[in-house]
Amino acid sequence: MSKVQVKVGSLTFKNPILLASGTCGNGKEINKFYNINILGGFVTKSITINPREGNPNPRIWESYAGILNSIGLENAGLDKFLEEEIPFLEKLNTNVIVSIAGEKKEEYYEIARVLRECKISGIEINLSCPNVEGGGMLFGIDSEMVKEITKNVVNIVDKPVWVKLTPQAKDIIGVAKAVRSAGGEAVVVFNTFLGLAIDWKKREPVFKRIFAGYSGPAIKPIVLRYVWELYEENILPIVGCGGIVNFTDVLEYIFAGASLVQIGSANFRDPWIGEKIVKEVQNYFKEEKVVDLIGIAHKNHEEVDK
Amino acid sequence: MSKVQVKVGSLTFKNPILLASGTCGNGKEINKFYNINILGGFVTKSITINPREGNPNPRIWESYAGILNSIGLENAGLDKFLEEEIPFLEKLNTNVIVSIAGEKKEEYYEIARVLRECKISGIEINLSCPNVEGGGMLFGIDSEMVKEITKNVVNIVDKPVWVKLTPQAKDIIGVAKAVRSAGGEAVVVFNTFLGLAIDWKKREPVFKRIFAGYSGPAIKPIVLRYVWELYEENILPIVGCGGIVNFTDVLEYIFAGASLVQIGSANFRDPWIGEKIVKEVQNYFKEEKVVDLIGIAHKNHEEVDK
Amino acid sequence: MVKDIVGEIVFNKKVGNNIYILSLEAEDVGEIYPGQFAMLRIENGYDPFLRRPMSLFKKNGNKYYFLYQVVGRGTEILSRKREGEEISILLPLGNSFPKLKERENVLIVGGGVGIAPLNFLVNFYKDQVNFYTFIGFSSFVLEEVYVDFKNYSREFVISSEDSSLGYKGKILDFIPENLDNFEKIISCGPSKMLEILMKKVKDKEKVYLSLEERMGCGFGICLSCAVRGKNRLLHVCKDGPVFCGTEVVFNE
Amino acid sequence: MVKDIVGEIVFNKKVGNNIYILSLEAEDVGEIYPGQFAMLRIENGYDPFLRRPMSLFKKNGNKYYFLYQVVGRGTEILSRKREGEEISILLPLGNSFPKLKERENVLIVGGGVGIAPLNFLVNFYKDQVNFYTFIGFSSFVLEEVYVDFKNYSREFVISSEDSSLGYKGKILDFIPENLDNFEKIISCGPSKMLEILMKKVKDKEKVYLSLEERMGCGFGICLSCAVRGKNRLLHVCKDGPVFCGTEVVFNE
Ligand SMILES: Cc1cc2nc3c(=O)[nH]c(=O)nc-3n(C[C@H](O)[C@H](O)[C@H](O)COP(=O)(O)OP(=O)(O)OC[C@H]3O[C@@H](n4cnc5c(N)ncnc54)[C@H](O)[C@@H]3O)c2cc1C
Ligand SMILES: Cc1cc2nc3c(=O)[nH]c(=O)nc-3n(C[C@H](O)[C@H](O)[C@H](O)COP(=O)(O)OP(=O)(O)OC[C@H]3O[C@@H](n4cnc5c(N)ncnc54)[C@H](O)[C@@H]3O)c2cc1C
Ligand SMILES: Cc1cc2nc3c(=O)[nH]c(=O)nc-3n(C[C@H](O)[C@H](O)[C@H](O)COP(=O)(O)O)c2cc1C
Ligand SMILES: Cc1cc2nc3c(=O)[nH]c(=O)nc-3n(C[C@H](O)[C@H](O)[C@H](O)COP(=O)(O)O)c2cc1C
Ligand code: FES
Ligand code: FES
Repeated sequence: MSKVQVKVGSLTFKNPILLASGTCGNGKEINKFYNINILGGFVTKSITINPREGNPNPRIWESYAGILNSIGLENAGLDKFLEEEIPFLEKLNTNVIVSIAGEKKEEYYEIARVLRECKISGIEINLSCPNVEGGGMLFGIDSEMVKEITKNVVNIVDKPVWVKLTPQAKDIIGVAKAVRSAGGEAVVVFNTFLGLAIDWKKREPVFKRIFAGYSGPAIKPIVLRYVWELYEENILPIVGCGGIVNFTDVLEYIFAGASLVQIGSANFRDPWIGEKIVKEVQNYFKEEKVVDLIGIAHKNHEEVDK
Repeated sequence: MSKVQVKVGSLTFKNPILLASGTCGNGKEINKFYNINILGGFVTKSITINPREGNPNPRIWESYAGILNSIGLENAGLDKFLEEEIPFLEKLNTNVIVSIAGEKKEEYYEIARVLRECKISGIEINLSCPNVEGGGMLFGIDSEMVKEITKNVVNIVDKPVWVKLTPQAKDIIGVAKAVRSAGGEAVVVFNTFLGLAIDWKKREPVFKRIFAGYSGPAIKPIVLRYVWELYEENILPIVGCGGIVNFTDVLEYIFAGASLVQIGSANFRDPWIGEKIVKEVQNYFKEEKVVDLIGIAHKNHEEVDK
Repeated sequence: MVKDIVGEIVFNKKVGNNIYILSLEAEDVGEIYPGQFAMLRIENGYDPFLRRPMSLFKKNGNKYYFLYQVVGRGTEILSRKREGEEISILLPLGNSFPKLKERENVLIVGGGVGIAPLNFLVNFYKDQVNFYTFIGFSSFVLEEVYVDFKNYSREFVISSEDSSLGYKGKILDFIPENLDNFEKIISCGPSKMLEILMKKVKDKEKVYLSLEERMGCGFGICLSCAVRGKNRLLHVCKDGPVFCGTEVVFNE
Repeated sequence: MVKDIVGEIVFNKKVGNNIYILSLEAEDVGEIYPGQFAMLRIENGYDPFLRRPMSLFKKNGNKYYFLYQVVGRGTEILSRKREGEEISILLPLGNSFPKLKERENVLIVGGGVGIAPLNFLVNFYKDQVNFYTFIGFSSFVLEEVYVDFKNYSREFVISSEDSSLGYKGKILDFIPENLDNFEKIISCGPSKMLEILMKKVKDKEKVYLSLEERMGCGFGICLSCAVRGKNRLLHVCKDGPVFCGTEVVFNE
């Protein structure tokens, strides 16, 4: 077995490096820069039943070592996805996780029903969307809601299901447990943080929807903290995501307890980052196995304490 | 009245710029760089009843555009504070807010009793400390606890009391309401975020206590978001604190709803930053008054929506 | 093919109020078409995090030139870079202006640093096409900013708002009344300028505009550069930055 | 008085494996005492955020020199800075080595870039004090790194771990057996080296060590540079960086 291979639930990854939803298009775009089959896998841009135009401009704004985005789930909708993306995706030789999103519970299920027929590795449920039937609260905030949606998608889709957590949830551990009890195979930690920027020249919020998703290197220490906590609870395999910009960030995530990682905003700055980091992973893990070092910092820390 | 003057509760500030607790010593250190009486005020390093040596090294670690610290409330204790710092502080011509901390509720009250006699402007209660009687939970997480401590300190001290919130609290709005009902005059938003860094060479957490306080420019968009939310709830005046590194950050805070701001980590990078920003504030507010622009972005945004 | 090359600064020269020409020496990536742009990585640290989109102003073999204006943090930091420093350049990105025909009469309308891609265009077709160039600035710029237009245009008009250069006023005040004689009209500059220009042209099909929108990536993965088009959502970085007059709408 | 001055890079030259000399031209802040340090701001952006502590290696009027090793992100970025670039320098910070007496016999023990403050010391007292200098490196460095020691010391011994320079081995293997003849022993370098050196000296009072600890500010407000001293907690930036042998403890 390869030193860098990792199994998470029923899926095997040739290495722990994935690209995050919404930051790598649907694979084709990054495939122009390098052969994406080198990756452990990647997650497609979240799809919704109906096409969505997304939010008005501006959609992106820079903060210090971080970015705020308000793309608003722009996507061509499920039908176009099946027509234009699936044929390419089905031919790939890496794990393709399809991210699904909705404004109503039922939308998740509808997409799941259709994806059942596709040759894809698994589903990632994006729950950082406002629930229009629930007063606009994010689905991912409420453990019961997370459990319900996850369970139904798991039952429908007949493929591994991951749930991407939102840091807005007040009880992250509780949400992760809900995912486990509903049959999810992993938790992805995290989607973007809710943030705000004020345009001081215009004296109004930068974004029309006021708040936007905060991502990039700036959020790393906070996400890493939750990865540590979740690992201690030993609930489900953890897919770490947040602020990874280089190989040592990946090591921090793995040592803190992530089985896999996803690279997000860093793709914007360097489209080859996935390939570069995969090579560094292969280089670093010549003697040791990735799987033996997942969470190693917990062990090392205890030993120090004794 | 000066254009930049701001009243918060019973205190008047000559301008909205303060320095944050733990990032400006006890005034003397920064006073070597400029006359600190130019500031709206500053908050002393949190003091505890007994002297504290603080945490083992390393105590500071850099992340991307942010820092993690684990100082562990090193301070010389209340007696030394009275002896060595108070005489200097009492002679200042700006608002001196004394930050108090403890491991037990009673410690806050003890300090408050003593500070009652001192000529200081007010008290800032630092509730980001583990409650040793309450299983190590931060005091500031639990609204009831916040209410109890605040109320008692308010009753004892006979001076304005501010409460510095911790972003670890799950119900920030609830905590702020608790402060109001207990008689606090303002909420300071925020203390540091809980973060983690892994030393990838040693494969263990950087800090002996694993988690550390995350601050600096990286956290700004998240803090700003809470300032916005708290302003909408109209609970108490807001003192914004988190990631301010230049004058436009101050504008963002004021327009989002902060009446005053505190500059923290930026003092480490530039000891003159307080003075520089005060001058920029004086320059910018030549026609308009600060007080008229607090929260202006809320109004401007509504107007856009209509 | 898009490449990420390391450019060493040859010079980074102030050529006007807040306006600079940046010259970088780097691997020659071969032909770049007029209108294409690059994404420059301003810092080695992660703040600022994103690259900045910049049109090619000129290219000579392994020498790349950009004309930029300091408007915010990124360009401010860029303006302090010195000879010898390295900047990573992702290029070429985006589509390009339409192929111009031999002896075609082309009206060029440029505002401020928006002249950058137009300068590249004029250099690319010099002597083959009849350019009629009208460019305006808010204030004085050195001659090297517009010398190529001057050399390679049949007609060359320059204006500035403070009359420090050429005619006093906005450039649209000086473009020909009758636009029927031009086979193509190519423009880049402030959005307001483009909008007014469009109103003056009956036959939108012969107009080509290079648009700007905030960009996260520059190559189609972040979807931050969306603008409303006539029939569909356009993404400036991959559907553009050059759009035909029939595609664009101005009403935001 | 501590000042924040802007230094323009005169050169930033590689002088060894991962070792550089940085020369900056800036306002002359006047006398700086040997052992004092500066906090350098590496980037204009906010990443990295903190300044980096660096001892003065040498100063000539308005020319400031630093000797540094690339160990992490900050120094790596610094090593890519070029002539003409500007760096903000906060200085002078910290205390200094004790005043040396005319014709005193002083043993200097330096390891790696730890020689920086020692070089300043030797330059400061050149010809007035009898220096016996023993410095070691892990591998080759150019002569300009140690030429001042060579010129101004009664005895000068250099070693390297890979024998590319002087004797082969750690410098502590070559210092005199009998340390009684020295009125002072002054050292800076890796903590392990200092610890072993201290064990060799009976009379701790004549030893002065320059210590390093991670620093947030460099002037006493962040409390991150605490180290345990014999009787109390020491803060390297304001109580040090120079400590008398009687004050320090090694046991972490
Ligand atoms: C295809 C294209 C070509 C361009 N060519 C040039 C050129 O040749 N010369 C020139 O001076 N400018 C050009 N621009 C505009 C230039 O990219 C912005 O002025 C620059 O990014 C501003 O960066 P900043 O950090 O100084 O400003 P800030 O406002 O601090 O930037 C914050 C963020 O917003 C983005 N941003 C801000 N303004 C713009 C804008 N107008 N367009 C796109 N992104 C923006 C930045 O890239 C950054 O991500 C071009 C833009 C595009 C889209
Ligand atoms: C008083 C003093 C004088 C010094 N003089 C010199 C000198 O002349 N030449 C030289 O090469 N080095 C010197 N050092 C060490 C130098 O400051 C560090 O090597 C440097 O800060 C590392 O920065 P980095 O970003 O490359 O490393 P990183 O490890 O990425 O730095 C991360 C953080 O840790 C801090 N840090 C890391 N290592 C050290 C260290 N050993 N000491 C203090 N802070 C550290 C950095 O300042 C930064 O804040 C001195 C340190 C002190 C305290
Ligand atoms: C522009 C942009 C678009 C995104 N779109 C999606 C999306 O469609 N679905 C999703 O689950 N996450 C989306 N994300 C979140 C990322 O997948 C990732 O969780 C987040 O950016 C944190 O990782 P990072 O710090 O590495 O960027 C998006 C992020 C960005 C910056
Ligand atoms: C080194 C350090 C020490 C701090 N010590 C204290 C403290 O003693 N009491 C307190 O209430 N906050 C303390 N803080 C938190 C700051 O006052 C401030 O709330 C926080 O750093 C966020 O602001 P910033 O991003 O501007 O730094 C400390 C922060 C740092 C970085
Ligand atoms: S800039 Fe990212 S899609 Fe256009
Ligand atoms: S470095 Fe901040 S107190 Fe010493």
